Amino acid sequence: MTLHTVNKSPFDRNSLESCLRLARPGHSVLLFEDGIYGALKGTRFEQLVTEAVKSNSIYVLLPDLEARGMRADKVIDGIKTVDYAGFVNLAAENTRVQAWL
Amino acid sequence: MTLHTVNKSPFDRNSLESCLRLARPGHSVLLFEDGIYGALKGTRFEQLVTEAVKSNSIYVLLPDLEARGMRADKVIDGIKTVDYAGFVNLAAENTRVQAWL
Amino acid sequence: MKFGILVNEGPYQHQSSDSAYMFTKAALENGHEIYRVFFYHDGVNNGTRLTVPPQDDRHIVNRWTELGKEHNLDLVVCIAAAQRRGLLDENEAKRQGKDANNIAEGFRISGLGQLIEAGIQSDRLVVFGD
Amino acid sequence: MKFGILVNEGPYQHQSSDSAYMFTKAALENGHEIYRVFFYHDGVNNGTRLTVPPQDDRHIVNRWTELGKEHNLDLVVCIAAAQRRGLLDENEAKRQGKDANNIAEGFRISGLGQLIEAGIQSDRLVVFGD
Amino acid sequence: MTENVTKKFLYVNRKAPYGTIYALESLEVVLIGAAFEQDVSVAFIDDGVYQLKKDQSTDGIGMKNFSPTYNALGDYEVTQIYVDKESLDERGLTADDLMNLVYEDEDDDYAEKSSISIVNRDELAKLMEQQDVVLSF
Amino acid sequence: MTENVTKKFLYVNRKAPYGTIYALESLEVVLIGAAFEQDVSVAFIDDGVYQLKKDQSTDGIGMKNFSPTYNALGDYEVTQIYVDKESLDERGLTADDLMNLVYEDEDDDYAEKSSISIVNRDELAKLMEQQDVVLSF
Repeated sequence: MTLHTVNKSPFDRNSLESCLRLARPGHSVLLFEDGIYGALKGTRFEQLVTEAVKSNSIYVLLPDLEARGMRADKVIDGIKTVDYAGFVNLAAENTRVQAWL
Repeated sequence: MTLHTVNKSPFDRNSLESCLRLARPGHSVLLFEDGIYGALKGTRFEQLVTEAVKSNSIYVLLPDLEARGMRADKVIDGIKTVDYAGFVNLAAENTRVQAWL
Repeated sequence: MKFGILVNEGPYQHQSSDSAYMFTKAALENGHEIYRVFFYHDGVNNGTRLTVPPQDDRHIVNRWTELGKEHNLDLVVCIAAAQRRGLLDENEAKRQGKDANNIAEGFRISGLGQLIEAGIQSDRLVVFGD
Repeated sequence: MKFGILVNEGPYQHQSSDSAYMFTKAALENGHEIYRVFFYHDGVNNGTRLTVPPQDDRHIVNRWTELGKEHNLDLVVCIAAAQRRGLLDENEAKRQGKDANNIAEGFRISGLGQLIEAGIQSDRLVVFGD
Repeated sequence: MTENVTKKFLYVNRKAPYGTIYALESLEVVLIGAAFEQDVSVAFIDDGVYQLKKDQSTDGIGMKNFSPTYNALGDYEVTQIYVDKESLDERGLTADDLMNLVYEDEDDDYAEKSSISIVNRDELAKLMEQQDVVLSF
Repeated sequence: MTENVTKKFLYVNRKAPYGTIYALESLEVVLIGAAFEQDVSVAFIDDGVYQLKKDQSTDGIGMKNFSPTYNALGDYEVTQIYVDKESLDERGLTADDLMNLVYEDEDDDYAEKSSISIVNRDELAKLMEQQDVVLSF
């Protein structure tokens, strides 16, 4: 299994869309840095991400979420929040980490 | 009148779309650096740019086009090619230059 | 016509510095004046004399220095951005208790006011960035 | 578990270096090992000792140096990327005929092979970039 | 320091905070620029609108929370802050999600007024076209 | 230099050449990495496919044209080059627009063969999933 990491806003870059296109079912995706905007309810990307939650485990880095004035209750249902230790665990539990730069 | 400059690929960033949304009719737009990919025929953005050509003067920087293996005959009809001196002229002829970073 | 130039990215990583140089050169060749080139954000890294690019590649820093010498350009590095990123001249190094400096010939360090001034005094301000 | 870390961006401009630091720290705190932190592209600028960030901000370079000292980390700056961008140690400065160097304590300059080696020897390689 | 020229300056912010430094260093330019007594406007477009999100809390990422500094803009007489409505909309944000940036209106008995105008595409395009200098970050 | 381990390395290139240095410095890693006798693949996705566009000519921008270096990959035994078909399609590119990267097949009387495979979404996703190390640029 792969942990995919996305660190850019889906509004600014194509990395989230590209990642979701090529991640296989069952893979995990971590949204961090400006990537956290992809995890939020109410955005133009909510449907894309809600769809992805059905086949992938999606995580968002809480410290990056809070830095940007967002809270866990703004996060799309089914997305789990993690801290840096959780990020490390995800990297360890998966077979490889693929960054979508 | 304004010269708008776009230096990023429309596939990678939202700057071209944002520029074309907010440029007023009659304004000029220069595509340079990786922005030249927005000037090409056959891409997913061809229609957007073809539409923009009707109300805006669109230019592409030839040295950046050639660096990336493209030629003037690949450029959407109505887009004019310029060199750096042409870029300078455009900046001088317009009242202001607005970069879409 | 008087141009002001703002460079927001460092050498080699982004084309911004190259584009700014080509624009500046073309403006001068076409009889325009360059009021100032201001280096901000990572752009301050254009002003280091410690780069050693591959021999078959362009030398971005030296190219600025030489163009500056030829046309008496005002190449200004933002002090606040420079401090964050480790670009110092002799005075700054002394003031900050650092044992070395790395500014290249022809560049000077000054405040952000110099950017605003470039906006006021130039006929056009052209921004190159990421 | 052994992690290798790749940092592709410089300090302050992008969050990549911050994220890589927080990840590295958390990995160490949770009993993992860091095989190597490799700085590539503008990431080499994390290894300069000349930065003077504002006093109310984090000191990215010193933070790496201190974490490195505490955990005996191998902080490696890519030589080819460093030459392009003006990051030198004493030997490199001598070899290139430069009158100053700017590498920070705890970092060392070496070749790209060290990145491949980190890929081979680490259980996981984690990349932080733009 | 400079000739007595007054120009219209527009600062355009299109990038999110913290992921890159542009937002912070752009704000530093605006504050320094305020001393020059020019006619200053600041626009927030695309991910730039996230810069004004309230409740920012950076303890967890070890970076300085610079969002309170936007509150100082009013004291520096930077009172024309324009936020692109379409950018808010596609992000599911409303005016209530933004910091409440205000200034005291000298001409109206120092009444506290909002510095933020939420503008549509046409208003924003017109604003841009009125400028002498556009600084993009 | 290292223990005798063979791992599957994938280099993922998603960025256009010249606008940023990632393409060039990624290629430098691939070439150095070739000396380590690992199982190496290189993928070109999104704007990364532009790196392989033929006829690059950089005289006008004053930068080095590094595209000929991709031709050396075959000599370095880097022969597994994957190009994302969807990325080509949305850019209006076909295999004919790309440089003709080849290698000599030792096991087939040194016949010259193409290193490039144009792959669909599913093939690319599977390839990624088989890797030990994924380096992204």
